[in-house]
Amino acid sequence: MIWLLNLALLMLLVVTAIAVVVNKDLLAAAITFSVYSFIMAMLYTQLNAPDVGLAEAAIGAGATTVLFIIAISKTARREED
Amino acid sequence: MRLAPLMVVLIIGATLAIAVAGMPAFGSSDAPAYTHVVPRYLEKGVEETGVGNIVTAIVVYYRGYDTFGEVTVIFTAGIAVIALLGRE
Amino acid sequence: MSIMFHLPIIVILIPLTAAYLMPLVGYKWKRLCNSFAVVALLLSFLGSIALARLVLTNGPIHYHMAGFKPPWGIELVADYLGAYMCVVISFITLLVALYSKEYITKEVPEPRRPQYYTLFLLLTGSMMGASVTGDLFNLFVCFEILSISSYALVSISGEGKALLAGYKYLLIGAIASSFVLLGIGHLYISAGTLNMADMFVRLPPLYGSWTVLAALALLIVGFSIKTALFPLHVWLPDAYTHAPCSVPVLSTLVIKVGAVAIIRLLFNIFQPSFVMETIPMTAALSWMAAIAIIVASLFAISQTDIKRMLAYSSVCHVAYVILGIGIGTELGLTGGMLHILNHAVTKGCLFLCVGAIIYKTGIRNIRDFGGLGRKMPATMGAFTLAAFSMVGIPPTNGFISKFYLALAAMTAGRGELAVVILLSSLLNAIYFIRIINITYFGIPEEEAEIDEAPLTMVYPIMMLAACCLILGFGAELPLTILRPAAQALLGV
Amino acid sequence: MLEEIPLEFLLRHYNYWTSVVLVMIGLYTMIVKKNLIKKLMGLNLVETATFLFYISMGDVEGGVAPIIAHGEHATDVVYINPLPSVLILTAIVVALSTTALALALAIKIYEKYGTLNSERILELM
Amino acid sequence: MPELFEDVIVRTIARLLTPFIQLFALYVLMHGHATPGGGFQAGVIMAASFILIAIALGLQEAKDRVKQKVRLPMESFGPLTFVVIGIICIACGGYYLQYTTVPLLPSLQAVGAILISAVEVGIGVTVMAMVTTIFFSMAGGKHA
Repeated sequence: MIWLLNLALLMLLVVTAIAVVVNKDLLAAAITFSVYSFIMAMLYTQLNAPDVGLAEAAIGAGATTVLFIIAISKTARREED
Repeated sequence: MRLAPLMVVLIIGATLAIAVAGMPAFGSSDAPAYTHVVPRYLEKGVEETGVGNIVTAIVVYYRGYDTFGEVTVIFTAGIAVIALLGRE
Repeated sequence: MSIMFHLPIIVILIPLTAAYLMPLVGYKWKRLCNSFAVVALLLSFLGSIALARLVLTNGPIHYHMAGFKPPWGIELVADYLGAYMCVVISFITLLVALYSKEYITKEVPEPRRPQYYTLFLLLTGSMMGASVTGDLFNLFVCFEILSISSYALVSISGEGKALLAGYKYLLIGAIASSFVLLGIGHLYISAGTLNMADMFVRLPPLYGSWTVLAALALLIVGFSIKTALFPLHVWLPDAYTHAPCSVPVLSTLVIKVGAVAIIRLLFNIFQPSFVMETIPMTAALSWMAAIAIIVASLFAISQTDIKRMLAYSSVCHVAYVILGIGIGTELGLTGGMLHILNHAVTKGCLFLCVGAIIYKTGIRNIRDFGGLGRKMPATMGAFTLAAFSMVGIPPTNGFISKFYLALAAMTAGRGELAVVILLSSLLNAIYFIRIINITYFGIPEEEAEIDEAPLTMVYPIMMLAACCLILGFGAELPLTILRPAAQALLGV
Repeated sequence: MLEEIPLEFLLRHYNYWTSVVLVMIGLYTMIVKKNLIKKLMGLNLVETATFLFYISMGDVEGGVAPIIAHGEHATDVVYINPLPSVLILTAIVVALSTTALALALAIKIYEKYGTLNSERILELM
Repeated sequence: MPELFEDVIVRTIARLLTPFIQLFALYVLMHGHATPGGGFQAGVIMAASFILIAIALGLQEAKDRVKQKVRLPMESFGPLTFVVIGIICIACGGYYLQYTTVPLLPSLQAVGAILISAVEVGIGVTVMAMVTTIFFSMAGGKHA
């Protein structure tokens, strides 16, 4: 049954990726990106790579998102057309 | 103009998709990626390095030079950010 | 094991270690930064020469990192090409470091100078590392260090346009890195190894696989972006135009390292017979290069900004190197690799001259160069000599490599490529002669008090100009190492 | 060659397909979106998709993480391939470094031009 | 930007949480031999604790905890560890980074384990210092 979980995570991954792309609010996009990274970390752990999962959770969901948020707070929050 | 980026993306996607067709099945244990270099790490890793986590063993010992490069990458990035924004 | 055996790693470690110490040096003694960098690069240059001599007498050195045999550990392969690249890189960077002492006082704000030298040394070390590595993933890591440091160096002046050029370079370069990483993954999944020599042996049975072909395509595209091969060169003109003049000189080395990566990919990872006969990869590359040479030359003619013109000229001349690879004979490869050195020296000299001009006068538009020939005789003399070399007028070094390439094209039965080389020389002549004409015979609009640039700037320029002549008369010197290099690559 | 591939074979590669889709989404974002930070997010999507590709390649059916306690190599256990994990640990650092530098550049660009829309900046130049 | 929260709950929880995060970072660092983790992940988690302080208690507070004077040598520490250990290995007759050639203890394995730990600590220190510095540089007010 583990492949079902895997498949569900992959679906969710694509959905969050699209959410990151279409969201005009950059702050929301950054938070969604953090969710995306977190799903990715879960997927890595589920694929038996816990080291990479830990690293992705700390970096993708943590450090990268913090840097994104800092940068957005220093610049414009909304994406202009 | 809107068509050009779509074409680029589709071409690259097609390249990657064709590549997938030639790959060994997902999770198979007789793929060359698993049978050529890796067995030594798994069998002798603990004996040769004294580290139980094989990933750590490879990171700091077998491929220690890559890790040296990796630390250099983050060092470079930090210096680059300081060069652009100044220290605090 | 004698210390000589460890030279491949020592040569890389010297600039890198200096880079790690540089922030501390810069914190305590700001004035010493330049001397520190120069000393480190001098040591590295001496080491590279020793390495090249060693390789010439004893053959390629295989250095097993951490003592593990190749498929398991990382291997450094200081072969003829790698040793040659180390010498070229350390020589040019040494001169640029000397030159930077005065030059960056105008271009880089005071508190950022330690960072400038740190990035400079990191760039040097990683370029050498990329030249001598025998492991595909390690090549990627070295490429990342050199890319990240060049993104930062391009925008280090902190001016708006420089920042944008750096951002553009970063996005395009990062995409290239992703392609390279994907390509490495595809090769790994097929062959099960990351070592180049091991792949060379293990790939042939898999040549029919779609995965391997896609990997080849991804890697070629990725490295072509890093090399700025014509349709993928878009990042280069902006980056060269807005960066301080010492950076494009380093960057000409960066794109050459990209060309070396293509050489490694085609001849050290794949078998030469495969890329030449089974799939017409080298033929395709030679046609791409031919188009690039012509189009980039035409672009260069239409520029008025001297730096942008030289940037397009770089696109044109890196295509010569690719053309040599594309011809794929021993002569062609020799010519292409010889052009790596010759173009680095010549273009380095031109950019440093332009830097001196901008340092003294702030002029960037070619039309305002009138009368500079009399006011800055040493700089403009060197500029003229280097321009002749660019065009390929005999006794200069540019003639030698163009001659080799044309000869290779003729003997390989590709006369049309020889025509392309000849045509591009004419186009080169158009835009360089125009500048020389203005500088010596043009009349300045206003008589400004301009004198020669400082000695620390003129000296490297004169060195490089002298090298243009020395390498023209003494082309045998680099050829002693390049002939065995070409033979080794083709497996003759 | 392509038409001989059975449907089941395609389904067995779903991890790879997802990574291909993510690469395409990311690339499309990078090319089409005008906002510099959005482009960077697209770049991050491409990079993580590459990581997913590597980690999927390392997995082995019925395998466990390659952690061997107290030096006892159990014979009946299948370990997964540790090498892709190692490579990706390095690549993650590279991605973080690139992102950090790009964001620093973006902050500086915003200070100079007051916008991050690439077309608007080109007008201002 | 970070001094958004003057809320007492946020401040207290951040104060309480920080030591535990740092402890966890040390655990990840030291147990990288037997469990998932290692210098790199530990460094980022450690940096995260300082980022948390900066966000909850203000940038100045975080800067006081890791002063620039301390961070400066830490940034170069990791790569220099590699260089120094590598050169020691060369001096002892091995290849670069061949840890087991250093004849310090009777058992070469033990030396290898010690040196591997040293390298991990080096990686962790540099990553921590660099991520913190990048954060401070970006978050710190006016840029020159």
